[in-house]
Amino acid sequence: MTAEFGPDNARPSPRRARMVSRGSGVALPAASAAASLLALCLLWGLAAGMWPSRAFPPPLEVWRVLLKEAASGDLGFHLAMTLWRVAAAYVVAMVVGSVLGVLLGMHRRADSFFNPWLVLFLNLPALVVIVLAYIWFGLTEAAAIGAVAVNKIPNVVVTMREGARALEPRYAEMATVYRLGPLDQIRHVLVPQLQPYFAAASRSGIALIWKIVLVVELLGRSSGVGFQIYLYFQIFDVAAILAYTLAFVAIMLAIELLLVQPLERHATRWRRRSA
Amino acid sequence: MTAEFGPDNARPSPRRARMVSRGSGVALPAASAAASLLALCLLWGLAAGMWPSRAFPPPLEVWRVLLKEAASGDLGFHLAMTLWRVAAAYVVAMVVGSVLGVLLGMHRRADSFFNPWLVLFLNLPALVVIVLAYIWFGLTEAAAIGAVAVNKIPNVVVTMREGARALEPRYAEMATVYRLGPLDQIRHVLVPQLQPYFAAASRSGIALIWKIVLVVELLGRSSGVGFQIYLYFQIFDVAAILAYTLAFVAIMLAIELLLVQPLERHATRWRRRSA
Amino acid sequence: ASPSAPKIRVGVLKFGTVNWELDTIKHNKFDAANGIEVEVVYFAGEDATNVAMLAGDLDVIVSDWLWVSRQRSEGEDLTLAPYSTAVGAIMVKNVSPIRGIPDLVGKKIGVAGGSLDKSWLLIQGLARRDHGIDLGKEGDVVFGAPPLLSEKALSGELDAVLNFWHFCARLEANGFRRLIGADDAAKALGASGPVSALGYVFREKWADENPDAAMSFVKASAQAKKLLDESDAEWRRLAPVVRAEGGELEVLRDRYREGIPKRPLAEEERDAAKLYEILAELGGEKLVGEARQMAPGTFWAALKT
Amino acid sequence: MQPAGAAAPLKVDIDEKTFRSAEGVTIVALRGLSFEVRQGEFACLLGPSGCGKTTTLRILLGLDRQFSGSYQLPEGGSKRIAAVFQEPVLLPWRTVEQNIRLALPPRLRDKDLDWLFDILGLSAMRSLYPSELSLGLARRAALARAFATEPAILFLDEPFASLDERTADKLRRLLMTVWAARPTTALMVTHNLREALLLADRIVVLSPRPAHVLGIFDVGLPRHLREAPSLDHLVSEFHKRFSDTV
Amino acid sequence: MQPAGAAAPLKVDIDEKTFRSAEGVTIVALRGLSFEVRQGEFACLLGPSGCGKTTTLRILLGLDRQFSGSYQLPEGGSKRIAAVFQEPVLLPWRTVEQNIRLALPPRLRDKDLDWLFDILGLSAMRSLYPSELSLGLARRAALARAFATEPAILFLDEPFASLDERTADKLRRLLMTVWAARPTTALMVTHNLREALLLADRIVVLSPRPAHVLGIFDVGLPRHLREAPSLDHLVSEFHKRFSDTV
Ligand SMILES: Nc1ncnc2c1ncn2[C@@H]1O[C@H](COP(=O)(O)OP(=O)(O)OP(=O)(O)O)[C@@H](O)[C@H]1O
Ligand SMILES: Nc1ncnc2c1ncn2[C@@H]1O[C@H](COP(=O)(O)OP(=O)(O)OP(=O)(O)O)[C@@H](O)[C@H]1O
Ligand SMILES: [Mg+2]
Ligand SMILES: [Mg+2]
Repeated sequence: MTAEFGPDNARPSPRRARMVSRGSGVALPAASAAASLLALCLLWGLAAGMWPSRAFPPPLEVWRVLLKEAASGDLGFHLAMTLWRVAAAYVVAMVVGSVLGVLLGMHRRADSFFNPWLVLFLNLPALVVIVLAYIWFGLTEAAAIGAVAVNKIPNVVVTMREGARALEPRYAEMATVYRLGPLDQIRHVLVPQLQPYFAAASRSGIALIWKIVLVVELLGRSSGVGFQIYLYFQIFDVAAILAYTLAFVAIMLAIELLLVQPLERHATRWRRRSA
Repeated sequence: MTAEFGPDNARPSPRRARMVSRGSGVALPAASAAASLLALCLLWGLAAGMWPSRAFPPPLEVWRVLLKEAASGDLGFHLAMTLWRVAAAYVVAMVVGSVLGVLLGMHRRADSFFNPWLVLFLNLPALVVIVLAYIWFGLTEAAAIGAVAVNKIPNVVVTMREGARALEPRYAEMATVYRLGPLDQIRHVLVPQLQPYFAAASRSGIALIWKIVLVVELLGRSSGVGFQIYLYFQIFDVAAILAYTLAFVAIMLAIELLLVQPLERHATRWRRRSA
Repeated sequence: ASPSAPKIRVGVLKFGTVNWELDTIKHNKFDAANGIEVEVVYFAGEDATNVAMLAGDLDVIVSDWLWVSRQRSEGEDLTLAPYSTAVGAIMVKNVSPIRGIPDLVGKKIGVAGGSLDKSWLLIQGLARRDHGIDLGKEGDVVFGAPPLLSEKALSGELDAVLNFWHFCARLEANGFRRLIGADDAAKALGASGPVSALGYVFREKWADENPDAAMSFVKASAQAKKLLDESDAEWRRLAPVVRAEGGELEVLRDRYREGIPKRPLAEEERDAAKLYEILAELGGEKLVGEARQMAPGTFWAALKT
Repeated sequence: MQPAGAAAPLKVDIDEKTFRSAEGVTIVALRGLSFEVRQGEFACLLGPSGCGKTTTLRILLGLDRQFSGSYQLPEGGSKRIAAVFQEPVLLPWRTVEQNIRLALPPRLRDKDLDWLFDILGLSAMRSLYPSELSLGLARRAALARAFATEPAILFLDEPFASLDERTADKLRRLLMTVWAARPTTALMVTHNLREALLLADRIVVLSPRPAHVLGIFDVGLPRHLREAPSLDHLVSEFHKRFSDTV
Repeated sequence: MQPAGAAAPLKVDIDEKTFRSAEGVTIVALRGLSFEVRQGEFACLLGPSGCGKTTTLRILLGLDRQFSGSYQLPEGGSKRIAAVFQEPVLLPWRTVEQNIRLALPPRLRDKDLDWLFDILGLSAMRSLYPSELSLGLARRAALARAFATEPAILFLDEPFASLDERTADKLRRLLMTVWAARPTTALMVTHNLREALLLADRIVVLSPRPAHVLGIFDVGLPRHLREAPSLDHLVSEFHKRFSDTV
């Protein structure tokens, strides 16, 4: 949208532009991420120094707590429990939600019938779903993960449905004419068009799931970061809460930088890069 | 993706198809929504009849509680408080999130710097943000709404960023050549392309915001649906919880059917309808 | 109340037990009688009142002394006046074969309030000392939200549940019996009498600046307690606030009356200090932070004279 | 129904095809359009811009079912259809080569395509994505896709637009080779009369919208005789018959 | 720098333009391309498909800055540029009329465009969305957009492809009217030699990729004399000079 080099330069002086070399390996993202995190820590440290408050400990204190919790093994255990729940719920929610979303987006009739259900499930408070799940299926791991998935599925459906509605019909027509098999259609026609929607649903999905997992753990599990955070919340130990939170964020960040971004760069390399 | 009428019909019999009239006024969606809700109630009634439990009251009982709460004026008051908070946080989150998301999607350099911050804020538990907001800014309405917005903004950013990344460069180039003003570029080139992403962020946004508003009300407000729901949770009155939930869902549904869907149909009427 | 009467903002759970007492104060105008005006601010959760207190939005909340001590040792000038000695208990069904702590081994136990809950620590401590049992490891422990655990106990999914006292009272009215209370454990571990688990919590600075108002509030509270102790009619009036009827109301009433603190403050403080040491042992740094002793001044000094 | 194996023609018999635009305008694209193309024949559709040629092809391809009338595809061996759309319609997220191979039936996926890339001047472009092609190159890729599938029926919508004469000539020859190599029924839309006269057995001339057949021009001359001078003669003959249309 | 008001030409002097494809292939599109178009002149670019014509236009339009070399746009009154892209590039979510009016400078937004729609045969299509147009109609809409803006510089990338001869002829005449009505410098890409000879003052003939100028053909003949027989003569003259290229 930047029109900086539009042809509206008033002076008729000759325009010159040199070829720019594009060196975008892995070094650049890593360096930029490091700089970014450093800047964040600095900002945080400054802010914590300016408004000292028990509710806002400086980074070093959080780091100390983090090390302590890690040394005691608690951090590892609870983090692992939470990660496993997040991963399981994520897989269930993305698979079920994507399939439902794409189907609804393609079938106008079904969509207008099921839309009210979708609105209902979208707006059911996590508390309600979680409590009902625990009541019906017992205080089990399956109930916990199921409840989280049910909370997230409507969000995935809504996003993927928009994607399916925005599909370009010409590609589907080409596929029909050349009789691509169903698998080929999905793999080569459908999935690439839905990729940005999937990425959006996926990113905000993981975050939402993790937040609901926290509630699930608070309401009826005996392990996990949510359980710990709540424990520390009761004694108002914000440094410990942040330590657990940041440990999870660090893992998410590592996944993002080492796995998701390279994959995404690869999946979207066909897009014309803006000059 | 349905290839049902691909040219792979083995029999060389003449193919016939009659013109189909397309009557898609307002009557059809309304009827379909009514049928859908009826079906849902029936299912719910059946299920509640089959597994009677205090945690899963039948629809009629919830309806009775709803009427009672409405008659006492409680429902109206708490619903209004929650709706106002949801609306305020929604506006703030969508505006800030869309602007940030589009900027990040367009500027690769800024994106790779701020991405870690985004991941952090995306994964900060609602609890942490809400408590910090309350501690810093006091138990005020502004702190509550701000905390909700901060929770939601990263989600909007993530979705709109995908949208900005998937922008078709040809339209921007056309706009550059014909020197469209910034406002025209935004209105006629940018916004229509981002519409599906905005719709996705918006729908799942309202839902997420309402869920966080529940937590905000639980942690530090003396009114609102979240306050009521949590109260009823302590005496395990699921019928009352559902009554409050469904009252909110009903309003969302009304907005969806009467406002959002007609608007959306209008905004996307240019899309080639699949035959 | 006269318009000039000092206002006291008290944050409570709307359906919580403290609200019963505050409702009695308001209804019988005990606040006006003592020259103050109590303003009740409702919250949906205990944590909400804690946050509100730390955010400076309230004058008085109800919380437990351990929390106050910990906050004090970290620099907050909170202090407390006893409110109730009622504590949680492990409840089992009347028909349950569980008769004592050793029977809990291998059973599914629901625990409200998390692994650092005071009652849970005390009962664990007792089990270890008297029976050599580590309940945390030898029982199948499930932590969870109090209402959910109550429901699960009723439905039979849990064999035993340790819950807050009013949940216990309601269970008692629905075919449950007390297996062991946290107060029993405290006594067994060395407390000389019931210690107020909960107290009205306020800032010392506020109390110093408004000594009359603070004292008047304590008096109003005492008057309300007296009325609730003696009048069954008052309880009938309170029934909609308590959200209980019949047998359930009676059990709640009796347990409430049992929980009214009757001992001099100094005695309570001494026992609390002792319990603190025990708890510091059991819960470790996680529970109490770096302070190995109860913070001096946790109990409001002004009440000792 | 014809006995199996008989040479059933491509038969088009469309009473009416109407579009309703999003803004409510009704557009009659076809009315009373009917013609036949014999099996193995090469026919051209010639008609003014916007008259309904693409609409006709879309109906025959089964992509548009909302019309009144009927049609019948010629009976053939594989019944495989290939189409060159008016715009290239390549999948932007697949390379040129992947786009072409994807359209092949699974058993042909690994077929040797070097000769095809060579003729089309795409050898250097196999690994490019469509957004990295010029329009002419993209069209050639779309042609490659259609030719590679060895179709029994071939629909072409202005396949040689935006190509320079030299390249276009080469590709016309290639089209003839592909068409002649196996019994292929072909229907091609074009605006280029000389091209039509060079390639077609018969030319179906359409009226402006709503399209119906104005007349059919049978090119009697064998293909190998259609050299410059005789082509000029055909052109003037055509102009004599359809003086007021093309 | 030229004194203001002087007739500065369109000057192109591109040393090299290289693309790096996503798969790492390096494609040199232009190398040593340099030519001039005098102010108010109509020039055509003629060259094989894929040689780099569109790339050149994109550079001149300021859409691609990654090249080595320089260029200079002619100095003129409004300096307003209009372009007809090789594909129509209409905003799919705006109607034909909205698409055209949007491209106008704000003061002209409400201008009377009926005559333009009439000539282009778009009158019935004003309220349609681009997806409801045939390709030919979409091209005409893109032409209307360019003509409506009253540009000082006009870039056209194969504007008359996929139009029937009759429509194309009409539009060529329209183009001449628009170009002549005010001092407009025009640069048009085409594959159609006759079209180039009919319209241009000079024809810039390009080599295959990497494009550079093979030669410049000045069409001396005044436009009103370019009738069928003299055009035939020009064609053969052109072929004589560029025998091995076009
Ligand atoms: N989806 C649609 N909605 C409304 N009108 C349509 C739609 N598709 C096509 N039309 C109209 O139908 C008519 C015929 O279109 P078609 O694409 O068949 O033309 P064509 O003969 O292929 O023209 P061209 O040579 O320009 O490609 C046009 O007037 C067009 O505007
Ligand atoms: N983004 C890109 N990345 C890589 N190669 C490109 C890119 N854009 C164009 N090319 C290549 O540059 C060359 C010139 O392309 P250009 O579009 O300028 O051709 P053209 O002369 O306009 O051809 P046509 O007549 O087919 O439109 C082509 O070989 C094309 O593959
Ligand atoms: Mg067409
Ligand atoms: Mg080009």
